[in-house]
Amino acid sequence: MSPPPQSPEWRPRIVAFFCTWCTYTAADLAGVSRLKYAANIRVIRLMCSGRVDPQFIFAALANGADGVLIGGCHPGDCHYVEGNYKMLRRFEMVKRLLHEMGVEPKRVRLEWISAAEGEKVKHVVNEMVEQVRQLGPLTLPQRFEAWDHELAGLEAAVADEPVPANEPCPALSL
Amino acid sequence: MPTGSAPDSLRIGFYICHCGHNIAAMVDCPEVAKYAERLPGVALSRDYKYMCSDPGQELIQKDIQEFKLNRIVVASCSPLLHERTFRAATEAGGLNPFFFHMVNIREHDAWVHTDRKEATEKAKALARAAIARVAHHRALEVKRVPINPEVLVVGGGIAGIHATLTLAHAGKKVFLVEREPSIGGHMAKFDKTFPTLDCAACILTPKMSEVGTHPNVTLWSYSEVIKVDGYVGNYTVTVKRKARYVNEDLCTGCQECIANCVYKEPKFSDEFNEGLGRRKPVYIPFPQATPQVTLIDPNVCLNFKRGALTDKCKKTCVEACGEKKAIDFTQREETREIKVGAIIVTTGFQTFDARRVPQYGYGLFPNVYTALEVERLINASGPTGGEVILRDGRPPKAIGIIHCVGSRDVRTNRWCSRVCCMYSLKLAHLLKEHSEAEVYNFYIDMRAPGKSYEEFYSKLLSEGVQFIRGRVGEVTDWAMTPEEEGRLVLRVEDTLAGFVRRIPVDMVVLATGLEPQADAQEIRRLFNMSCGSEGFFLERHPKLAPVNTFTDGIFLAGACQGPRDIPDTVAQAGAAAAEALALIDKGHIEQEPNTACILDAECSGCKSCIPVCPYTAITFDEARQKATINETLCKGCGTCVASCPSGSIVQHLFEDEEILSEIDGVLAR
Amino acid sequence: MSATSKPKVAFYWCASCGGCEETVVDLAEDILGVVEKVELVLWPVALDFKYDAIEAMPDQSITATLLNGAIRSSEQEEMARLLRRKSQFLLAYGSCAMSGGIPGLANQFPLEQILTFNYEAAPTLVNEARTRPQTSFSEAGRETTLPRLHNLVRALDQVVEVDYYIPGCPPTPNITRAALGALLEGNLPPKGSVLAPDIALCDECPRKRSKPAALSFTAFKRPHQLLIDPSLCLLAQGVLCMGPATRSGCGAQCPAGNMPCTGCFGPTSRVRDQGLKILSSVCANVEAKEEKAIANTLDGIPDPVGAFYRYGLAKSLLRRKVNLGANGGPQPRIQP
Amino acid sequence: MTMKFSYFPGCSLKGLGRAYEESLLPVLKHLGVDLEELPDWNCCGATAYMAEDEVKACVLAARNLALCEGNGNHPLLAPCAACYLVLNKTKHYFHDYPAMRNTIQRALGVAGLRYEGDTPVRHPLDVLINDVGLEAIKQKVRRPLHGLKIAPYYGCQLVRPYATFDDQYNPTTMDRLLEALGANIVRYPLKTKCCGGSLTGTVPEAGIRMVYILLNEARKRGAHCLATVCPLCQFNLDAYHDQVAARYGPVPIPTVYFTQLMGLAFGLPENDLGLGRSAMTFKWRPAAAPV
Repeated sequence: MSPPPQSPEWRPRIVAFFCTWCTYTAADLAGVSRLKYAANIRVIRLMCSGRVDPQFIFAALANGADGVLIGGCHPGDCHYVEGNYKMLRRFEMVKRLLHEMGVEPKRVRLEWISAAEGEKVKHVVNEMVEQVRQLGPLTLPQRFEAWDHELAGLEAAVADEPVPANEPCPALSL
Repeated sequence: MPTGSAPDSLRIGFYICHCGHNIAAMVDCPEVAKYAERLPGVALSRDYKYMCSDPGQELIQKDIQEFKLNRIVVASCSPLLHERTFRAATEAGGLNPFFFHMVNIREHDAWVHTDRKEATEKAKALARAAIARVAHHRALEVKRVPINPEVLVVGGGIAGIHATLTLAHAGKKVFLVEREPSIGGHMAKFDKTFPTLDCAACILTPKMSEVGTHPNVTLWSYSEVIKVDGYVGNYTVTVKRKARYVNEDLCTGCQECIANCVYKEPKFSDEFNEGLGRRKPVYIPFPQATPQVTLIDPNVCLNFKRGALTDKCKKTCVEACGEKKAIDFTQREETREIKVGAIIVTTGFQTFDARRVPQYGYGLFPNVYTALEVERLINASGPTGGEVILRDGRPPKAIGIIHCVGSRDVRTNRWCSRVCCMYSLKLAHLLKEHSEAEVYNFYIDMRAPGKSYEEFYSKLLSEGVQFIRGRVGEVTDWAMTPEEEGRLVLRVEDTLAGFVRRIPVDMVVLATGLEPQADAQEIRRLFNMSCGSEGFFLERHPKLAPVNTFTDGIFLAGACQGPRDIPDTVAQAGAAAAEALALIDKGHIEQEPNTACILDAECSGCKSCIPVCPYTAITFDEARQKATINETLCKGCGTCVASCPSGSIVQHLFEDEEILSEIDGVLAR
Repeated sequence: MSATSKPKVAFYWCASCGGCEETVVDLAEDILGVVEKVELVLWPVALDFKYDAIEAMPDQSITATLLNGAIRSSEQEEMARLLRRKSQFLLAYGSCAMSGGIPGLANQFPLEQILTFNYEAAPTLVNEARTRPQTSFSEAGRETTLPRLHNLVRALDQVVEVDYYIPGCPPTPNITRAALGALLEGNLPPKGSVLAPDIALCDECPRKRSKPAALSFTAFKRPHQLLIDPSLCLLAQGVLCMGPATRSGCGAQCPAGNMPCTGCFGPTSRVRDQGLKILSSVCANVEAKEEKAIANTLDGIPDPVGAFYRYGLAKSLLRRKVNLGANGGPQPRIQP
Repeated sequence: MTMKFSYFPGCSLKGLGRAYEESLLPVLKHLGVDLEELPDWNCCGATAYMAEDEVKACVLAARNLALCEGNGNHPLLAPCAACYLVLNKTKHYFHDYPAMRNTIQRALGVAGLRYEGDTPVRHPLDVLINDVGLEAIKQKVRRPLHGLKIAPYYGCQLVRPYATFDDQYNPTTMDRLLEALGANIVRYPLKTKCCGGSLTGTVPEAGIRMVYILLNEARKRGAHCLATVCPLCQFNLDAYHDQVAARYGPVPIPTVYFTQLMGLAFGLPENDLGLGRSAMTFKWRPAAAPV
């Protein structure tokens, strides 16, 4: 049994998508500088924040992430000119859709972190972990399971007493 | 279509690196290895002290052969550091190098966390993700693109000059673009150089002339880069050439125009002499200027009253120029486009604005000078002909040099500017040489860590220069004793003597620090570079790639990357030139095969991807009604892949399934 | 050929509007050919069959069942499970069975809210006693039961394994015909396939050539907010058209009829979540760069769930409004 | 724009520095700045408290801040430089040090109070320059201070250690304000030097010497008066002329509050500005007739 939500032992799980040029490099810098931040984050490296498909965000949440952090270059600094703007526009709608779907938009965050801002990686990760901790666990996989409990009874009932397939089935091809 | 396909039976080799204690101290490597062993597809799992070492790499090669591995995952440092190393090892083992994936458990884990249990759990999650991901990897081929062998150097200070000449000597065509009318940069303004005290002009001038005359060099002074397109090996650069109203090809540098200007006396503030001297509207910045071409300042030239051409002036300069017809008042700013394979950025620094430290009274008291002003003051060709005199003509009886102005200070710039201690010693020596004055140095710490620097400091100590260890609190004209009346008083805590002193002087020299150019941010954007938090350009790696930037084919040298002295700058410029040579001499570049490609049969021709591409790499084939990607133009950002509404574009190395399995992997329990 | 040697085929409907049943009739005279080749063992909308008769059949004795409609009640679930057991092939027929369809949009609301509205609060209602259907009723020792509603609307494959999918709301006659043909000829793609082309709708859209190559959005409009140009690409007119993210096969009937595609054929095989894909594409091409201006443009899509998940909410990555509890009420604290 | 502040007079403005309050209130009212005296305010925690026990001093200050938040949460206006510093320092400590924050909250909790830490603490000089603006002030000038040479004296506490609205070493807000009134500013390098503070009472030789240095430098530079923002500075520079004269010879130069000069320039009734309270009377008057 995992620790209860909002207990100090509960650790939110955050999936991050960092662009390789700015935010991923900044996270490397945070490492080289030995800055310390919360261990709740799992970074997936992409070439550009423009590569972040909204499916990735939702898939992360559906697979058990409590939050998703996206890091890209500052506006005007994108290595690919404007990939970060593409993401910014998607992100606005992603937040709206999440809200409609009952997920607190604060569980997702888009941050511009340049290669030099190792400190900002630390700050943003810590702040986000704290924010998600306040929101509590999202636990979508468990929720999916709980929703499907209502199917368990009938499944068992219908599975009772199978009628043996004693009659041969006609060939499909006529 | 992606080439190759996943083999039927996965045999993944997983390696976790201790990196000495770097990783092992915070991550239980054997436990992670044991955990990974049980994950689906893993045929072999090992932990090892140093995976990047030769034995580590050989281990991978040997295991591929012996255990018939067909995928490799290494958990160690950042892929930005060693991905190439391990891809090469994978290839040496007989596999396609892209059947490899790297897990960053050092920079992103061991070094940033404090709880060993949590860090180990994180390493497991990241390993699990990589193992899930690598199963989807495909064999890919590295693409080769030819390189344009010409190089652009931006900024004509000593760094740019040295890089230009190194490349020109190697037989490469070089464009050198300089914003000022002459190359030479800050070094041209210095009188002597520390610690050898050789004359700056004497060592710089020959190099400047060589730039001006070298057949392989195209020198564009008074010009600025305004646009950079393309990518490594194939940059297209737009340069703005400002109007100097003197035709560079026709001017012989005779300077008759200056002598015959309607202004008989120089009247206008002289930029080269830090405003201490005067020049005419038509001028040459300094005697050794390169190119030896005059220019006209339209803001003060009578012919350009209020910015527009008039007939107010007798145009004696045109008359004096005569048959050469070099003066051209109708000259306009123009833009030129050049194509180069590599770019070296050597845009230098600016000195700290001493007005930002009001307690030192620069701009308030006429006898407070910046170090650069004093360089001109003691220079034989400077405004006073090398005589050290105050603005009112008096010789100073005492001079105070304040170190660390705008350096090592939380209120201004935190960094050490590296050169100020040494140039302050040099100025102390020269000021003593050029005057009768008592010279005081006020320093926080004396930093002399270069070749012969400490010796120079010892020499100064024996020359009778006064050294007071303490940060000066203020420079004031508040006199407490008759001796102080009419002088500048430096209030300072002498931290060696342990009390506060008031030292009256006649001249104060502020050893202003070095900081990024005011337009460093614009330059950064132009060349797609990054800046460190202090604003200097960021090198790709502080130790292993100190002259590279994060953009391939763009190199750095000199003080634009951080404060440094002339020897270091020249060494770095040579290194940058060598890196550029290494790049262009290869003749081609190998491109990371992370480009996007359209699944032709599946593309519905909806055109959604076309506007998202920043490089116009995607075009629409009207005949076939499908989109196509020009692979050489694609830079591999993957924005179109995320945007394709029917999932009909894939990005090599970053396929949807690869990323989704990574997501599943980090989250699986 | 004796009747018994013909392949047995069943049609069944669950939570659906009946439109899918109509498509069988839309096959027109072709239906005669089908009827001739198969033995219909179940088709409640047209013929009288008994549950007991199906239950008594040996397992896997029905060659193919075409089931339309989503699964919303215990009865539907039971029939789905029964038919799965009795059938060699189970086909999800139409958007509702494939991905929840329009009924799936109910996954935005708690069950209780839906019942309250339908039996008590709807303005067209007269029900002073606030009577609600009882799931069981006993009188004189006899008990009558009604099916229980599930808290979630589910696609068929979220309840039982599905062999093939025939998309559409409803599936068009040509799609149905092709699917039946493939079934009868045994010419079937890999299990789990959608029996429609795996390319997006633009491929067959008559407006395709009119779409400009560089299109960016400054505003979104709903069809009633403008006079739609009958020949220009709908997206180029600012109308949200799901065509680029939707499977083709319908002949682009909606765009041809001057209405945008709303996505009933579902995504291509390469996409997990159709709504998020059109979101990604359309939003990336919004012209604005400032957050405020971006928000203003996106205000033109006031109901993102309805727009992006018109037919696919139940099969989307999140399946339903996730903060509703397992029992349909507000989300209780879930212990992880 | 309505500018409303909670006014924190502190002990000085009700006692020795009464002239400051007497001039401040009509001047701000004249400029449309609305003040409401903080009900039930207490000692700011300055001077001996701060030196003896920082925690208790901060708790004292925090009570005022908490009261301010509870009373409409208008920005708190603290004219006395010492109050201004202590209230700001408490706010900084509250944000920077969790232990201090806990102590403060616990102590306030006993009194049924709570401090959120967001009330801005402002000085009148800051408000006049940044909220009211020099243009608005110039428009109110009826009797410009032409011909008056002033040494602007800021003292130590206004800009140090927290340079909240002006430069730490070379503050200029009062210079600009007084210039807007038509006065001439003499360059006064001692503008942030110590006035002698409590030393005038404890180590008179040192304290009086400091007072002398300040007065003498102002006189040497041709100033007719010193202008100050702090009641303690005003007191030190005004009250010890006899002792200065006894030790160093007379330096007859008056010290006034900048608000008194503003009142004069605005043409407010002279009797309402507390001008008669100082030991060394400020006799200079603008040429233009009173309104």
